[in-house]
Amino acid sequence: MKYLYFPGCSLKGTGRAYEESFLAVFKALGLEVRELEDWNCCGATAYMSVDETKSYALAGRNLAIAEREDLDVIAPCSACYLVLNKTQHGLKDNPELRRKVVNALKSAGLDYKGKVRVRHPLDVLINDVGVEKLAKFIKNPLKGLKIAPYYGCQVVRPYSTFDDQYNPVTMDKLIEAVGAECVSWPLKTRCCGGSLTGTLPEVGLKLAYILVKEAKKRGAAAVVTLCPLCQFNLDGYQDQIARKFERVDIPTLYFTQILGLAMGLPESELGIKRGIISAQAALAGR
Amino acid sequence: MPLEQKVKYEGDCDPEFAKWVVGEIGGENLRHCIQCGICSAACPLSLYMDYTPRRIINLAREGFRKEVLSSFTIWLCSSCYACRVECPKEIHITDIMYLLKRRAIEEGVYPRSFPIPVLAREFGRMIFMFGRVNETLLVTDLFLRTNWFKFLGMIGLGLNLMRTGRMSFLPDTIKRRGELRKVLEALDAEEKKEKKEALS
Amino acid sequence: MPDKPKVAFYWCASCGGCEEAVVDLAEDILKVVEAVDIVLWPVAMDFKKADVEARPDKSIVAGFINGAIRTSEQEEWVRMLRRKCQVVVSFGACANSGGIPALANQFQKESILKYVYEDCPGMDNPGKTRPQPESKDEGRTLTLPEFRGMVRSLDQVIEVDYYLPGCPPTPKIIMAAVQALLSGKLPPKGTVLSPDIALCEECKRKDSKPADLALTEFKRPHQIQIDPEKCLLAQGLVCMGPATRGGCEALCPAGNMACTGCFGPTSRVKDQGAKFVSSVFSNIAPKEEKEIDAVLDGIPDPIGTFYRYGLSKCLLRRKLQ
Amino acid sequence: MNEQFEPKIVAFFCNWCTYTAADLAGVSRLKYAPNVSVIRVMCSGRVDPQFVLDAFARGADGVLLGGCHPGDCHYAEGNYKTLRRMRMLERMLKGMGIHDGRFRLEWISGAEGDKVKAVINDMTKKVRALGPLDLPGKFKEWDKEMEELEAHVNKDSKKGETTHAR
Amino acid sequence: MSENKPKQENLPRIGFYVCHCGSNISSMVDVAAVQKYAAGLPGVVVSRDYKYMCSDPGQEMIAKDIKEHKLERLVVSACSPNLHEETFRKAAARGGLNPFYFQMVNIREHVAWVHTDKKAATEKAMQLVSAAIARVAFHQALDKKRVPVDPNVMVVGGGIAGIHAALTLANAGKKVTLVEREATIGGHMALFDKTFPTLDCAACILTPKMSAVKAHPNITLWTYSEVEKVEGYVGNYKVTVKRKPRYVKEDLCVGCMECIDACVFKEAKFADKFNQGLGKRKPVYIDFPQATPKVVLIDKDTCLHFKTGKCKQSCATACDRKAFDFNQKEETKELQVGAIVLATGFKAFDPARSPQYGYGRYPGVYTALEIERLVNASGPTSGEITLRDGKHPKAVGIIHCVGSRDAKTNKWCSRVCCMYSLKLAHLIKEHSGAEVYNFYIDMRAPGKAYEEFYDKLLGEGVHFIRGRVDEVTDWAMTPDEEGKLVLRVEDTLAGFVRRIPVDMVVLSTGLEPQADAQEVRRRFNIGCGTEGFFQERHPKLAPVNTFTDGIYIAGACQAPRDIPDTVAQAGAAAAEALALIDAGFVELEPNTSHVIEDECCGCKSCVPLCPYSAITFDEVKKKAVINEVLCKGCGVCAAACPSGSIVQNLFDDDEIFSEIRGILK
Repeated sequence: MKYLYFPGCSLKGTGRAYEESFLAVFKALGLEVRELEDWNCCGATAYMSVDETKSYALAGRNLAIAEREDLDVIAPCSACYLVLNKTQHGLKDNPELRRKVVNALKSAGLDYKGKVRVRHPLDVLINDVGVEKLAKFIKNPLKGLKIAPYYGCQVVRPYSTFDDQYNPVTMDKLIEAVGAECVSWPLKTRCCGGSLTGTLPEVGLKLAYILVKEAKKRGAAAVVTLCPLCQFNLDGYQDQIARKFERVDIPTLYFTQILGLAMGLPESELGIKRGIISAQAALAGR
Repeated sequence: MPLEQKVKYEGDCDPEFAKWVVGEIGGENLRHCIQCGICSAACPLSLYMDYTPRRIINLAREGFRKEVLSSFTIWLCSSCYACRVECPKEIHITDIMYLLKRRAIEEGVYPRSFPIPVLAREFGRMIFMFGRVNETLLVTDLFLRTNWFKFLGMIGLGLNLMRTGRMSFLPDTIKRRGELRKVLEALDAEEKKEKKEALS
Repeated sequence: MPDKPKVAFYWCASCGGCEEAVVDLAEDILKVVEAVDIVLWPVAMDFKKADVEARPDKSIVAGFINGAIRTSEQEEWVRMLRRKCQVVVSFGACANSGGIPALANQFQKESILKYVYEDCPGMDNPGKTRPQPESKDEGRTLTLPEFRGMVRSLDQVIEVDYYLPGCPPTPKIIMAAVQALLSGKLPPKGTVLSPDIALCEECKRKDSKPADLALTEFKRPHQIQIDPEKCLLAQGLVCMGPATRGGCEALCPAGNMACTGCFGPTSRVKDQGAKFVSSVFSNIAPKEEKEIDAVLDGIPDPIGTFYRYGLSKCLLRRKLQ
Repeated sequence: MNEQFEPKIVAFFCNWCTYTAADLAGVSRLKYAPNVSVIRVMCSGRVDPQFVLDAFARGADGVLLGGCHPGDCHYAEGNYKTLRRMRMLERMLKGMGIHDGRFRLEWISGAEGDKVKAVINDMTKKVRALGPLDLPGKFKEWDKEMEELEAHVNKDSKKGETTHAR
Repeated sequence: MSENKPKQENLPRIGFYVCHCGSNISSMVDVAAVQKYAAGLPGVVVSRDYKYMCSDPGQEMIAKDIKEHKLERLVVSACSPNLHEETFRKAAARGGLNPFYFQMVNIREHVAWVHTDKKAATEKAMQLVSAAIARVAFHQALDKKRVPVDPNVMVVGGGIAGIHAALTLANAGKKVTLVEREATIGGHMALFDKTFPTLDCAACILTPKMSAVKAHPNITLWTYSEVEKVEGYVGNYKVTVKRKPRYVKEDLCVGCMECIDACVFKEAKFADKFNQGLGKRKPVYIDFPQATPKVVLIDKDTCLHFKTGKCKQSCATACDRKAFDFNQKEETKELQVGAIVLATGFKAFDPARSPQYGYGRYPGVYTALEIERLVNASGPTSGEITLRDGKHPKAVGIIHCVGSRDAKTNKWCSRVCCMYSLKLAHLIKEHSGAEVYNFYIDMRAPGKAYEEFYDKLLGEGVHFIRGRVDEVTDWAMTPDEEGKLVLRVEDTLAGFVRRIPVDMVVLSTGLEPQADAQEVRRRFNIGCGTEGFFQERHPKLAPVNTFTDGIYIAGACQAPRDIPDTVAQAGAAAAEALALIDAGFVELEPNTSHVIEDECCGCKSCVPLCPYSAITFDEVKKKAVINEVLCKGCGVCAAACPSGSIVQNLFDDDEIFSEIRGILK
């Protein structure tokens, strides 16, 4: 199976470990992944507040480039995943918007038809590969590791194509597949604070704090997530959280990292050390 | 505490504003709101808002433009879409927050103490220049422009990121910047044309 | 002895089969010849146009005109005959409703000419020469009739008094018509001189048609061994009998062939093809669009099948550009 | 801009579902394009393909047929009969060069007043975009060739015998 | 080759009338212009407009004109024929004209009410008028056929609606068969403890009616039975009913229940459906002590005999009336009835479809029907409010509108939930003393004494929080919330979000159509609205009639409604059925088809098309024949006759072709 890969800005920066583990795992599973040629920023949530049409056009450029090949596009970052899907929907439902965006893209020699499918790597792992097949690759089951699955917002809402928006379960299945224990908690899809941790820390930090605190309270040794911003918020701000509320100290890993570990891939290839809160204790203590 | 008169006169409303919201993409179902408040209950940020999302919807459809555009609420929205999936009337509340933010920037009425509009603008600028966003540069730039003091509080985080190799100082850029600019400029031209036609 | 009534026969766009039908009256033709004076019959005798033109108006009792109308010459002749004849009988399917020639109404004039003079296999015409209505040759002007944009039935060009249906009309109905004319016992103007009841009435296979027919497939004659006794429609063949006027005594079904509709519809039907479609397809078995379509696919040429003799009289008259 | 072409659409609505839905649209004061005039039949199965052709021949730019949803016919199965024959009619219309969209079959239940509105507006828009069909006008125009050349032939015939090739 | 135009000189004398309908029509259609236009159409000798054509003076004007102007045809341009066709036919008859020499033009529902451009609307009205005037010339004088009505009635559904309808009909002396799917009649009402707003005991008012049904000499009660097929037409329906086996002979069992004690299962261990799964039952059981008929039955899925074949059948041994019959088979019965009342009820919304409320995930979350059983003295806890873990709740939250007023589930207001939530709030508070919170969006209390009941609850200190609950969660943010279920809601009247910890959550689930409503309505040839409830003939003027004559609907199968309205509707449906039966005959619309014998070629194309087998083939004459009593007038045969030899009255080819011509003139 072949896929195009849309990294987005975060996976080249703060979410580097996500890219590393994603690529390593996909390679080990025999899935071919090619980075989208000359991709640009998807526009994320911020650009939508500046210019609507342009934000559709920004995402549209990526989709137009992707359309040159008949492959699904994988967008691991939640914001990218949402924006690219939102663009497909928006351009389908609004003829006037579509006309403007298509014309603008055309003026730069780009052809947009809206035929690309934008996927999340979790969707690919669960639905294209399947849990049964994944199980065959598990060499080093993470027995005894209690994990709180954290889905965040933008993969399940509002375009939840592969999971339930109230109670998503795909990552739970993956956690079980790697032999770890899934902690049941009600905050799976509650906002991590998004960019507010940076812009309004007094508000953003509180949201992140609620999550790490509840995960720990429910007995999780680690949080596993599927979004670079969620990981950044839960992992990077724990010092500030400690200063403002209390020290929690719980590591936040990507689902691709725990899958990679269970598959026996070396930690160095999975960016395990890139966590600000070290996962070593959690991984060793099980 | 000074006493403040709370009455609103019909002259304070701008009915055109409500019409405008309804006409925008995402605003279609605005008028169907039954004020059940599930959006506010679902919103993880509503506890910080001056008006709950439900009240913003009501104020918008009644035409209280000033109150809506200068509220904190729209800037606190983190685009988690919880309200949108809960809304029993399928009102695209998140999209309404976006369009209100755009209008607030356009009218220059957003709350000055909030760095969020600045982030949005800088984000756009960086994309126009490089096609991609370097988070480090963006955040640095943001704090330099808004709040020096807060930036100092972030130094610890910066050091941590540097330690784990998650920070880079070189702006990432796409190859065909011209192509992207052409697309964006084509839209600018179209907008100009539209405005001209609207005037004539 | 008073003059015998004068009668004219004329042909337009036709195959000659209608002329043959007159000859097929066999001995009866002698009775006809005895009773009437034929003043025009191009297939059998040499009359000049000028001779006919010279006759006083309405001096001919009846004119039998077969063939569809495609050229200006045919128009000119039939208009002239209309002036000369007291009664004009439209003779045969082509005159009545365009007949086989009217199938050309599915094509534009230009595409027909292009095919015939340029594209058709075996054509060697490098100069792409086409006949012209007017051409000069050694100082003389040669003219050819104009090829019209479409094929018309006779009554789309001139007023018609009676219709003899069929491709060709059978001797029996021709004789009946001639006798009616001679005896002066004429039905109301516009009548089709054949029973106003559909063909099944006289078809020998009628009793074998089941009362609960639900077709699942249409077949073409070469695809099956046709049961010589059983209703042809029930065998999956497109038999137009139910939507076709009787009078031919079901000659084709008797000969193991499905009726193709040459007698045209009954007086109560405006559009034979549409009415047949309404009847036969209401009764096919499937209910899902896809399955219905699969059954319909068994009829690759609907227009040619349902309007084989009557495209000029289709309510839409011709294919649009 | 010239005055917009307003198509004339003839509709056949079954009494129990689509006609009732149109009544409901009225009672609900839904607003839709005035281009469609409805002929009431008891069942869409009453609609003879001849009616459709006749409507086109008399100047309709579009013909709309409305019946109960499959399985919901007031007469048990009338709409299946409609569907079958109209599928073939569609093929014939195509064969005769009548554009897709000028003839339309829709299932609209008695409760779907909003669907009446949506279908009528959509069809009006689409037929408007296709432009006039105007068969009566076309019939006249096609027959013009006979008038013009009749004069020519008459002139020729006065000269006597011409060299017609046959 | 016929041209469908009556000759100009032979045109009948037509009278034309256009109605203003107050301003309903005249505000969007230039009525005067239409009147003038019609006056110029061929055949029209009288053309008038009038404020209200359907009023007495309007009708009188028609009758007078018919006589004075020797009118031979009549066209009235007003509202939908579904509303006033009959009115004007009668007016024509009063004037001495055959009522079918009349055609109605619908310029209200189809023109005035739906268009916004007066010029275009007027033009369209003229087209429709021209069509009607063209067609009316072809109308024939017709007579309505009379057929006798079978005086027996079937009532389907044994809830309060079916019970009331059956009793009303039976009291009027009609023979009624009441068919119920479940083992007992009583429906949802039998589950309730008290009824709002009077708080009288549901059982006390329902069970006497249930017994009355059982005892009534005119009622045949078939429970555990379902209607399989319905054939025929108004006044003459043939119904096939399937009777499921109970494995107990109904006529022998006296309901002593000794068999239940004797069952090899000493403990009741299977989920008790009647008690919403909150209690247990044995394989041989009776739903509740007052079940009607009071006959036990065996659940095949749990009975040891049916599962293993190795049971000593102690139940059968215990029965001294030898009522057990393990070989009982499903039976098929046929009924002849003149009218049918459908009272098939509703289904409660399944809260699993709103997972945010945690039903099935948190044991403290209950549906309203479960609470009905919990507060019921004859329920599984004998009326004690006990949580699944045996504890007593200190705080209870009642969430209104679960599954209702929501585009994701059901858009409609279920109408009874506000009131039953108030009732449950009262009962819970009364039985347990807990703090009760009601979470509502809008309080709907429009019935008699309903608002007063709301007022009573306000006075009782029940909390009312206006807001739709977002989520039921066990995520605690404060120590108070630990171990509780937390409801997150915006108190929209206060303007901020609140988190309220409770021990028990009650979901006031809405009312939905029965799961098989679509199949049922197809079986009875009636319609459903888009939401799936049975469609009434007219929302205001014919609320218990359907589009199929002789079939009436009552109760929550038509829309959510409470007990008083349901009973009123059941009475209305019974009255409609009585009106039909006591007339003794029905007049059938004469829009039937017939074959013109001389023109029929006997091709049999029409024979298989008729769904009512009204068309047969006469093997002697070799022609098709239509039985006009069986014919329901769809016209499918007329459309399909390949030689045009079938005529449908009122919808003949000539009539329709001339309508087309009229529109496109």
